[in-house]
Amino acid sequence: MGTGPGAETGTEAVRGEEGAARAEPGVGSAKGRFGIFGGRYVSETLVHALTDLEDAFGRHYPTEEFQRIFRGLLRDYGGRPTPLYHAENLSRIVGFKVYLKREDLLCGGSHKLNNSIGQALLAKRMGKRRLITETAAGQHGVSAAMAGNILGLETEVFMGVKDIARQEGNVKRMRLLGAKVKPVATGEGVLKDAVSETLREWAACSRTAHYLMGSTVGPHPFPTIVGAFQSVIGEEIRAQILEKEGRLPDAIVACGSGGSNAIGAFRPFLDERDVRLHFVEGGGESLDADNCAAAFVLGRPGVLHGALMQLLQDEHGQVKPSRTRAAGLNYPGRGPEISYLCHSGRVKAGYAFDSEVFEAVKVTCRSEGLIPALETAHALAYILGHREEFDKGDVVVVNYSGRGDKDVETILRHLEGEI
Amino acid sequence: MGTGPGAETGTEAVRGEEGAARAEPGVGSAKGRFGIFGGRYVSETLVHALTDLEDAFGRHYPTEEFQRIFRGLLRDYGGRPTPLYHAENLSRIVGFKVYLKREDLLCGGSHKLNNSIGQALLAKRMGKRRLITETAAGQHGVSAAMAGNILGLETEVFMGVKDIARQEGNVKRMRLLGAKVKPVATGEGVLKDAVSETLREWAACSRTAHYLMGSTVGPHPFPTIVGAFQSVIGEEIRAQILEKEGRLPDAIVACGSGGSNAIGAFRPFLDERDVRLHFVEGGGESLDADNCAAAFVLGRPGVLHGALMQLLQDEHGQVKPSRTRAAGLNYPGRGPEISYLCHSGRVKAGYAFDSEVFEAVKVTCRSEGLIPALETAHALAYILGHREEFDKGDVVVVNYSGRGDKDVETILRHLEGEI
Amino acid sequence: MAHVYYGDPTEEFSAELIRTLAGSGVDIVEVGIPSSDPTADGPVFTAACERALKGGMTPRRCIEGIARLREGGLEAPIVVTSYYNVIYSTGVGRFMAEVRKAGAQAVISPDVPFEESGELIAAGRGEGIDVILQVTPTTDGARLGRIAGAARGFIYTINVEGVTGARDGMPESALELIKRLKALTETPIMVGFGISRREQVVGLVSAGADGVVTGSAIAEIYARRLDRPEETLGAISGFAKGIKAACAEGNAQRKVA
Amino acid sequence: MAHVYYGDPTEEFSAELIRTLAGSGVDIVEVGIPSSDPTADGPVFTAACERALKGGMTPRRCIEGIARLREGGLEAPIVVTSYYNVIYSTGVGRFMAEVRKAGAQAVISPDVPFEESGELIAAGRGEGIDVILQVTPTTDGARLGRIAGAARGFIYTINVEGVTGARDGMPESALELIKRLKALTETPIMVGFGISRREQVVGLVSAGADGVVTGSAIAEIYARRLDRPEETLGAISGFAKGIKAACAEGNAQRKVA
Ligand SMILES: Cc1ncc(COP(=O)(O)O)c(C=O)c1O
Ligand SMILES: Cc1ncc(COP(=O)(O)O)c(C=O)c1O
Repeated sequence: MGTGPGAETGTEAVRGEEGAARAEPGVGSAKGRFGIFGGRYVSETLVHALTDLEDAFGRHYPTEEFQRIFRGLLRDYGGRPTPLYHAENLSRIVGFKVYLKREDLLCGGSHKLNNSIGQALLAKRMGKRRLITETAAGQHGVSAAMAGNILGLETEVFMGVKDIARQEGNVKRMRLLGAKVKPVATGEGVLKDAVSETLREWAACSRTAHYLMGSTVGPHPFPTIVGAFQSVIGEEIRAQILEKEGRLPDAIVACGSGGSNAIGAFRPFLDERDVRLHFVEGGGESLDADNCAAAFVLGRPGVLHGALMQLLQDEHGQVKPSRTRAAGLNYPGRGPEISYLCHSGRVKAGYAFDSEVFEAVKVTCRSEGLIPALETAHALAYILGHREEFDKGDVVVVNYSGRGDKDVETILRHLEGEI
Repeated sequence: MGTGPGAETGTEAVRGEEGAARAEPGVGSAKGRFGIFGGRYVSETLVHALTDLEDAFGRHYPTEEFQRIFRGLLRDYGGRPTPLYHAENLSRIVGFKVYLKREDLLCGGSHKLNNSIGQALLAKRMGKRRLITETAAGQHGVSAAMAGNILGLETEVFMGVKDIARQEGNVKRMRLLGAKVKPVATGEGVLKDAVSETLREWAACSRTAHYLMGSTVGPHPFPTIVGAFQSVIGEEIRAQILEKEGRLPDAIVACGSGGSNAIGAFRPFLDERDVRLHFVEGGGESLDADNCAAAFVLGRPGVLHGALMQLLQDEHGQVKPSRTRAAGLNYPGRGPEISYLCHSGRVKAGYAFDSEVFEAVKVTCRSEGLIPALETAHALAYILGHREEFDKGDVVVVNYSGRGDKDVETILRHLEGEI
Repeated sequence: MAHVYYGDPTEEFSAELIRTLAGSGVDIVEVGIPSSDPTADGPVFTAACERALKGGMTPRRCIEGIARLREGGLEAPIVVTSYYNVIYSTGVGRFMAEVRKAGAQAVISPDVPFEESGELIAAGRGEGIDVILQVTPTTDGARLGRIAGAARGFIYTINVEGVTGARDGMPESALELIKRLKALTETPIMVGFGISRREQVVGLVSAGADGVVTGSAIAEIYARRLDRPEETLGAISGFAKGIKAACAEGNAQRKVA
Repeated sequence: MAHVYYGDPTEEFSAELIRTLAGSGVDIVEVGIPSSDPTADGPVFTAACERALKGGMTPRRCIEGIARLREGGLEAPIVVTSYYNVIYSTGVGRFMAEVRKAGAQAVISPDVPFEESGELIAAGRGEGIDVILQVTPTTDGARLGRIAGAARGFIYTINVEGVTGARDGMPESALELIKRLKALTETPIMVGFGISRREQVVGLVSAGADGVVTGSAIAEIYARRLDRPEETLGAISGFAKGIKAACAEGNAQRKVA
């Protein structure tokens, strides 16, 4: 197992144009490229930290010892494998067979812990004493604090002031866990600003601190290593669906912005051309609304936070923050790998509007007794709203990325009139 | 597998005096007795519902089909097996080896789902259309609503007005899941009043509704069947600790009031005399305080809600409600089985005071990144506060019954000065 | 027969109420010992228990109150109703002895079904106290036979599926139950739960019931004037007389039929 | 050299500020195109960008502004600083052409490290625009050599581990870095990030730096009077002259040593 994205994913689809471009260092590096996407666009100050991280990942991740500890913690602390649940009631509603990959049952309530434990273990091996990170919905911040505490690392979480206000419950959980929550008031006070602030902090303390990047975004090697840690999801889906159905699924559907839960679910299936892959973004109120986060519709390639990726931006190249109700989908960029996969056509990009999302929450609550995270509900809204894309006999896996406890207030407020 | 408690637990320890007393129906029945405890003290109106339930449990529970569906749902929907996590940091603090049985990772956030799914399946098989139940912390109400929704049963949850006020988050979750939450203002507006109200409701609708009893309490056969559904916890502990340690644990520690998580964890070990069993009640502020729930210290045998059990009561035989901070430990009675086991000496009853409980929450948050439910924190407080009862080489399993998301406000308010 | 939770809202009122009822055609007085958890009772009686307990009523004071009523000349038979924990807590034997000494004739424990009644019946027998057994429309044939066979004093048939509390209608199943019982036993049948209206009583008695029990209906009347409950005694007396008359009417219809 | 985010708080002020700086001893003017996400900048410059964007500043208007400054007679070399997305979004070749046409001499893109700079350098070469490369104390030996070899115009050495923003001290590693660079290349060395004090400048220049870059220190001065920033131009001119004098002093010390 190598450290480059090609080696990680092991697929031609992802390797893209990499081979050709790698030749001349200093003249357009292909490091960490997925097609044209990715790269390492950071200030010189951070280059050493990123090469150190790349080295450490290459040195430790493939070892049996690292895998044993990583997989052991995911199992005994995290609760892996998470179930692949045949949602019979939901299946009846949509007219095809729906399985939910239950990342909501992972410790902390979402897929985020897979990555947090992996990176915290790396940080520990690199001799770091501190984790710094950013969070939007708070799910990643909580998982980082958990991983930090198990491994004896201090945790500091940058969070936009607007997100702090609307994800109060997770802020309290982080405080209880002893993490320092640092309010970010710059920009719009949302996730992208928190990432910027964490990068700034990292520039000043990268010798002793590790930036625990929360999704498959940022400069190389982050997209590669976050994807590697998250692909435990897809590996399990593969084994579980083979056990349950004796065959691969017809489609896998995942929500996302940075793309970590989607990449985690998709990676082991990239070479399986018969497995359709769907990526669902936040559509906001409508495609015209200023809270729309459908970057694959409204964005174009651009560079933010160290990587070239599909990006919501204005005509001048200034980044446009999005404002869907799902805090975790409000990152304006799509990670390099998901950007590449959607551009190449391997993954079909879609979106769900807020009203469809709330309806999906309601349907899932009532039919399956599960309150999905608003982010996750985008994937559910997609299968509810695009039944025509699936056949009666289809086996469809939805990556059920997180539970909605954090969103209960927002959901109830929205559904109030109806309840 | 039979339906009587003796058959269920398969142990002499529990069978107690049953054999002798069973002889003469109508002159003191031994049905569902654990030693002197248990029985079926209900109005005649409910007798038929209880015998029907007893029959149905005897008919369905042992069948392969029921077990397949029950175990299947617990696995794929619930997330079983839950991990047995070696908490290294906590172990270092207490000085012996601590494993946490992670029921907090069960869908819904506590052990309650084991029982709710089991009973909802029974209800469905019995042709019921509705589940009625009661809840204190809200954990059981949420799990009942989940089970009801999966199986297409309406769910109605009685909840004391005081508990509604202090467990707002879970009330919202129940509402979102479509369960009707019925406020109970009688008595003190707490759990015991909600149980009474549910029994009243059941008397009026037992033909079409199943009372999904939330713990190992109530008239026979409830303590027996709840214990049976929950003993999946102990079965897993047994297999997991054998795999990890190659031997049985030296002790198992569980919190409780009705006793369901404790009974679930203990049952498979009752005949293993070398496995010490500890049951931890809510001590409140102090043994003199009016919020103390230490029924094994302050109570005596008595009849409430259909069973003879260890009971907090005044000198006239009127039941005394308790008011520990942990809503889920505020039931004034200890279920028949745990009452018997503590009286017979097989289980050692202990308690933890509120201040110790909050300290245990803090220690667990910081050392393991886990926020325990206040109920669960009683068990953790016990091992932190009674280190002298355990040896350096001991392997101790704490039944980590639930996560503390529902208690974050209460905990932060308490620790405020310190954070 | 009339059921009163003793001590609601005050001991003085309960005593006065019982005397009024006995003077208004009530043949048997059912004196309830207030319980912290009256699980077989509806909202009216649950509230009655809460008020009585708040007023400081205890099982001991209830039994002393019964003794005083007897001393005061009350002649109607008295049935003491108590949830089981009070009896268990006092000690079953001692409770029966005290009840007997106070002058009561029978005991009902609403949360003790037939299968759990052995100890109670044995202890009652020792003191000459009848333990009143209850049956309901949900009681199945075999049990009904056994209960009818073991019943002493009278059989208390519960009229509805549910808890105490006045209701307007009356289920067919109640009449059915009376007929089934009549075929099994000579023991008198009293019908309770949910009774408040003349037509109900006429129907039940004409179907074979030997009497009815009213309880919540009475508490509902005085609960409207909790500040001065004694002012409702007239109305309550009128109500009791009405029930008595309805019993007679039912009886007459039965003889005709 | 002085770094100004163009358009903060208004375009007029920025133009006036640049002229003032050029008239106060600043040899090279670094004109920053405001960015929505200036990740290499500290709080002072981040706020400057936000104000400029809020005022409607765009990359196109920045470049037009540079052209007007040149037309207006500004003679100092101009370095255009822009985060990469603005350049990428414009098109790298087109951006270089526009910048050249406006009259600038060089481009800095603070989020383009050496490895990603190939396209930028190639396009710049086509237009005769130098792409300024940055190094820091954390740049390791091998890379430092390669970067020094590829550098055109001057080498921008980042003085601190961290983002832009005036700081009091100055790390030893900065002086160390200058020495390492001096041994590798003849290309001039400009030191930036965190510079605001005379002693820092003296130290850096005497150690071999060919100049220093001040930026946040200037923005800090006018940011105190955002309502009437032009009133701070005197103070800023004084500050620039002080830095210039400190450079001279450092130079003198170097020659002596
Ligand atoms: C439950 C859940 N799902 C999905 C996401 C989106 O993240 P990603 O795109 O990295 O999967 C988040 C982010 O916070 C989340 O909390
Ligand atoms: C997390 C948790 N643990 C324990 C309990 C106590 O219940 P039991 O005594 O039935 O285990 C509750 C009840 O609500 C609970 O929520």
